[in-house]
Amino acid sequence: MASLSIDRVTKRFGATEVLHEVSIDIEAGDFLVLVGPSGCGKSTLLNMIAGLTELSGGEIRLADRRIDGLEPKARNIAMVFQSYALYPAMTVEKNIAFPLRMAGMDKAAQAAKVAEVAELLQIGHLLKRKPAALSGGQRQRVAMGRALVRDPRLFLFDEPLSNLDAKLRVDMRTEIKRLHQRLGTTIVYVTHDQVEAMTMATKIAVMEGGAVQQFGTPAEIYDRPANRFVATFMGSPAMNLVKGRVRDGAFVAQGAAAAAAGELRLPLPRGTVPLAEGREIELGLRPEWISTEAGPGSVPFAARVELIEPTGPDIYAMLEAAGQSLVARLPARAGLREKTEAALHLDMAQAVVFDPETGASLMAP
Amino acid sequence: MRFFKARLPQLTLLPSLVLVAVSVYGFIALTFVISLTRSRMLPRFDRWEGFDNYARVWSHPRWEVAVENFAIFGLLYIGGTLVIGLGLAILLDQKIRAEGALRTIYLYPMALSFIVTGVAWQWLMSPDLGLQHAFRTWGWESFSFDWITQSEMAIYCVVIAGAWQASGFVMALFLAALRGINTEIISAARMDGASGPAIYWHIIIPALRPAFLTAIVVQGHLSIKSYDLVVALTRGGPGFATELPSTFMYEFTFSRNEMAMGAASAVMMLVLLTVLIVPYLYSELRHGR
Amino acid sequence: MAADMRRSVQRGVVYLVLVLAAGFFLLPLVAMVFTSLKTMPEITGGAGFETATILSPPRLWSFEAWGLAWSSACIAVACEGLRGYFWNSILLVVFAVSISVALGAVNGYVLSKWRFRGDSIIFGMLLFGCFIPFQIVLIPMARLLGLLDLAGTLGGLVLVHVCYGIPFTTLFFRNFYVTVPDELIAAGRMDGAGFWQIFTIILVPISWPIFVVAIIWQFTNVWNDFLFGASFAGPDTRPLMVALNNLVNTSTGTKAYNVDMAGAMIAALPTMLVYIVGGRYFLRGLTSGAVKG
Amino acid sequence: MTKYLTRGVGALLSMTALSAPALADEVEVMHWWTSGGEAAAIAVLQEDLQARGTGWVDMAIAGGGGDAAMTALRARVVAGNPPTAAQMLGMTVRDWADEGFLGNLNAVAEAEGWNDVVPPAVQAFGTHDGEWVAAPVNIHRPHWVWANAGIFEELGLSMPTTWDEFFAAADAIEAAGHVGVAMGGQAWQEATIWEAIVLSVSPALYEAAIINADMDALGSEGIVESFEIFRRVLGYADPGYAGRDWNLATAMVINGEAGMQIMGDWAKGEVINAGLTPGEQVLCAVVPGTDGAFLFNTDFFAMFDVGEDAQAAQRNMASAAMSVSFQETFNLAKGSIPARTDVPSANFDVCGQTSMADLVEATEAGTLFGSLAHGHGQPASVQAAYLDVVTQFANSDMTPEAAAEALVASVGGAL
Repeated sequence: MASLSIDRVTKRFGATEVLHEVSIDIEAGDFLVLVGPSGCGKSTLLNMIAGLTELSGGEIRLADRRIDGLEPKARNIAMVFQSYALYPAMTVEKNIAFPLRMAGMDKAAQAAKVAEVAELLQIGHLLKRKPAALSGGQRQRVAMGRALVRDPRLFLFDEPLSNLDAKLRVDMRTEIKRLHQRLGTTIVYVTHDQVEAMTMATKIAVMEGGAVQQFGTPAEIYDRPANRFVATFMGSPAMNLVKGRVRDGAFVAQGAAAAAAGELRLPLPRGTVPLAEGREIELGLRPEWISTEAGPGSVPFAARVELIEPTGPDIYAMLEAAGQSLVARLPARAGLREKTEAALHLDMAQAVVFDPETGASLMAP
Repeated sequence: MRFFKARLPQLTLLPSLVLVAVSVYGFIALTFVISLTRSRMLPRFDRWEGFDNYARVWSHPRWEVAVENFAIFGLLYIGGTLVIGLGLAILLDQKIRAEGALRTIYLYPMALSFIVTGVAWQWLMSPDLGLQHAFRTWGWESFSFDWITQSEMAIYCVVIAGAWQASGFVMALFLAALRGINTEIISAARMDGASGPAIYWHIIIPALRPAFLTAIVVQGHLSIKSYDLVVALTRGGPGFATELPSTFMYEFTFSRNEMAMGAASAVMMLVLLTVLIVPYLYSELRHGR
Repeated sequence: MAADMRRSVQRGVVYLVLVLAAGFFLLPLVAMVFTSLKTMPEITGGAGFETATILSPPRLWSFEAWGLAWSSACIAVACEGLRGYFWNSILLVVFAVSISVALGAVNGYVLSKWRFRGDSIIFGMLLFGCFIPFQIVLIPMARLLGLLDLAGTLGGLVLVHVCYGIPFTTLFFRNFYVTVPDELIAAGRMDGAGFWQIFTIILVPISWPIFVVAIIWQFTNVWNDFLFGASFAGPDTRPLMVALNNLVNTSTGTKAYNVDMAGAMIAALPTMLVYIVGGRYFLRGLTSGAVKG
Repeated sequence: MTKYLTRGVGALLSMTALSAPALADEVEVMHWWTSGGEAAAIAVLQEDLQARGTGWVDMAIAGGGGDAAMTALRARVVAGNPPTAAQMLGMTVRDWADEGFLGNLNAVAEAEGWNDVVPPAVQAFGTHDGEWVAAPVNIHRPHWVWANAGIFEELGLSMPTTWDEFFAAADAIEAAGHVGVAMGGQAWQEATIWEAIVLSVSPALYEAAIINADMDALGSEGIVESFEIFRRVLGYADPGYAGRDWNLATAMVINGEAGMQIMGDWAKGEVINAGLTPGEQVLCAVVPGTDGAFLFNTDFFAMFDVGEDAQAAQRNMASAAMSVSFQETFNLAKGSIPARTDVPSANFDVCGQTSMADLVEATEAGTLFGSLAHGHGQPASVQAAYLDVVTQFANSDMTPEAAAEALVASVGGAL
């Protein structure tokens, strides 16, 4: 296994720049997830690591050796594709053995390796079938088998679960994570699903507009988002954003119909950079920080419950407080009812503040 | 070495490119040059006439007939094959028993050259050997089919034989396209209360647009190139009533020793082709993006 | 009940139209087969055959014409029928079809899977070659073959057919490969396969529908060609269509129409067979990308 | 790179695929005699040559009355790979000689005395600048009337010698329920009839209007008259004649469907093929008013300028083609008469014997002319200009006056 270093990598197609000086470093054994909305450049970056797309600038190093410029096959990297890209004319066995065959390994050794991988992924009974005769989950396994079989220094996954149904997706997620733990491989994994990112990654790079918005551990990304984009992209339901001003050292949000709705006044969270009086700011509040019970450091507020979406263990409550719409994630047993007023508490210890113009975090590092 | 390795894909195109560059573009250029000379039996590049040959072609009565015929033939041939082909495709798409056999029957003329079927067609069309004779012998005394002997009607015989040969191919195109239509759209239309014909008219036929385009271009270029058809059927006759640009070109180049005029008419055919083809090429190329 | 009636009437009309159309399409074939099985007096309506028509079945069945056309009809100085020319055509078709299809497949592969700057212009230029009228290339091509020292050889004739076949085969394969996911090629590259290995090991085995289309198309065109065969073949390499033409065409000689028709049928059998056997795959190939739609 | 590649592949193919260039003791002959009597006739020459130790490589290409062969010939010559010899009509021989592609046969011609036995009008096509370049093998006469003897006997008709008699006979035949004149509907067939009519108007008119393309003659009363007669002849054809092959028209005469046909002497082949004898069951006579005159078309073997090593075989072939015995056998099979005037006429049928006698007569009288319809009147481009008008006239209701005018315009434009 090897460390991966992406250093100021840039990609241009003609006049349009799709990646701008992207830099990411991970250690051997890391599980890096590149996450972001479609078109953010994450797949391009993956293809550049794979060697399928050429760099316009920058360097990529694998175990401290430069690999950009090398042919894909010279990089010793394996990849699992979104559509699995199994060779339709070959049996599962031949599919898995293909990289070994290309490397010129002798038949007996190939067979041994294939058997080993088939055992690991429990696909031994499928070896004689053609891909067309496999289910989605089985194809997924075969694709992983083909990647695993040659012990590469780095694994790339390109949205591998997006073609599976919901249940299978969760199962495979766990399985990939288990595999990672067991084999200790270095993985770069692309997805647009922030849940996948959070559950699997040891490192996450949130990308948008061809640049890395934030790079860090899942906890860092979730708890200390570097900007409004990361804050809202990660987490479901998305983080509430409330616009307001600094007044008398506190945050004050004015409702649309100010007189009728009154105002929402909250203390500024701890760790906020010093802010001038009257400055416009945006307060970020995750739905799960709203609670029906008071806690240490929580602030009470009144809101009207407009709509409730039950999800089983939790409910998502659409609230209106002082003319502001907020979403709260509450336990189902909280006992809220639609179209009623409720007294709620807000855990301000974790709240974050953004600059409404640039979206950058206004928290002290 | 590295250079060649990196350019390997492009390099593999090279043989084809060289062949086509010479055998298509080189020869077109040469034809254009010949059209500016006074070449008679063989190409000659010692006397230049500018565009005189084009003027001579346009003032020739045979060319006039050829252009007029081309308008009739082109329209009816393209229209006819589209209507017949689409009609057969729609009917065959009604879960027909023996579809395979019928399809093969409609398609087989594509396999035959007019060198093979020419004589049979001449006879079928001929009033005293063919259909007219047959039907009259069998007792339908008033049956009449003698277009091939009439200067004004003979071109329609060429259309009939042309449609016979190419309709099956158009049918195959449309059938392939019909089978490719998403059945959910049709179900949706049915839910919305559309009747059979209305579904075809409003939903299915518009969805065949790409197939129409392909069919029109293929048939269009065949209509410009069709030479065997006329030669096999009428040899341009009666008189030169069924002359087409392609027969004009061949006749002047090879039979009449007016190679420069033949080349001039060829260049004009190519211009016509280009007008038809380039929009198609454009759409083909966008398709791949 | 009424609805059922209407439905079965509708079905009846559909079948009637289809069968009538089939009749029209079969007319020339019927005329040819019947004529080839008749004797000359019956064909020309000689004494005793006044009521014979082109579409009436032979009264005196005679397979003699077929035998003559195959092995003993005189074509100029040789009275060996079409038999000898069959082999020439087969040889020509094997070389011309395999080379043009192979080149077209590679071109299609490169133009769809190894995109580069200007590739669509190159594709467009290749495509335009589909539309060139063959009559205008006759003289320049003759000169070119002379310069290449290929005049009158099978090689020369193959070259000509390859030149004008490439545009079609490239079109077929390119449009087919566009529908094959790019990831398959990426996977091959990741797994260590090179340019040719990806093509031969991964793509070719899944390309048979389009190979069928391209081969049928090229086979028919090359087999049926007369113009190039007459102009560029040598005395020993002349294809079947030239011989058939010589059999049926005469300026001031007499004609044996039954032999002509039998010869025409013999010459047409291979292509008809290809269509009958391959027709279904032809349709499938068309659906799978040969023609967009 | 590609060139070497194609060359390599080509060389490989030509090795595996058995294409041998003509050997020194072989002649490669391009012609369009592929079937029936023609093929039998050419086989005679092949056998004759084989007896002389010269092999025969056959390059027959039929179609369009030699058009297809001439197209292929052009491809061969342009490729720098001409055949040893090619069948050609007179004007085509002249064209190729003008282009400088033909070889010199004077050695053979002088040794065998061709100048003394070939009629000068035929010589004019076989020689170029006083040198023999092509060997003439036959003389066809295109202006014959063929008639069904049974019908003529039944109606008490005799072969017409004037147009009035011709039309009277045609009327009688039509009255008896037959087609008056069987016609084929191709430009050359129509021109075959029209040129015979011009000749019947007067040989001098034919010479002026067709051989010399004299504008005054082309617009003259005589040409108008020829179109008038032509129009009347066309009136006796059945309506379905357009596009019909000449041999089907001949078959109509043989079967008694039609009374007469105007066609060249190759029609005899059909007669013989039907098991009949020309001059007996199918009568022959020259077109009314053309006795004493003679239109001809001759098939030549033009000899290409080939290398030294192939010349011996080439000379062998020229000599064989011009031998008395070959010319007799060949022309008996073909229906024409020999190009040599010293071949005995005894074995020829009545029609052939008439032709042979008329040929000598017409040569002396200066009324032996090349046939326009068959490539001996004008070069291809001008010939086509005549045929355009004739066929247009035949297939429309153009007046004779308008036709004469159109002829002046069309021929004037092509000259």
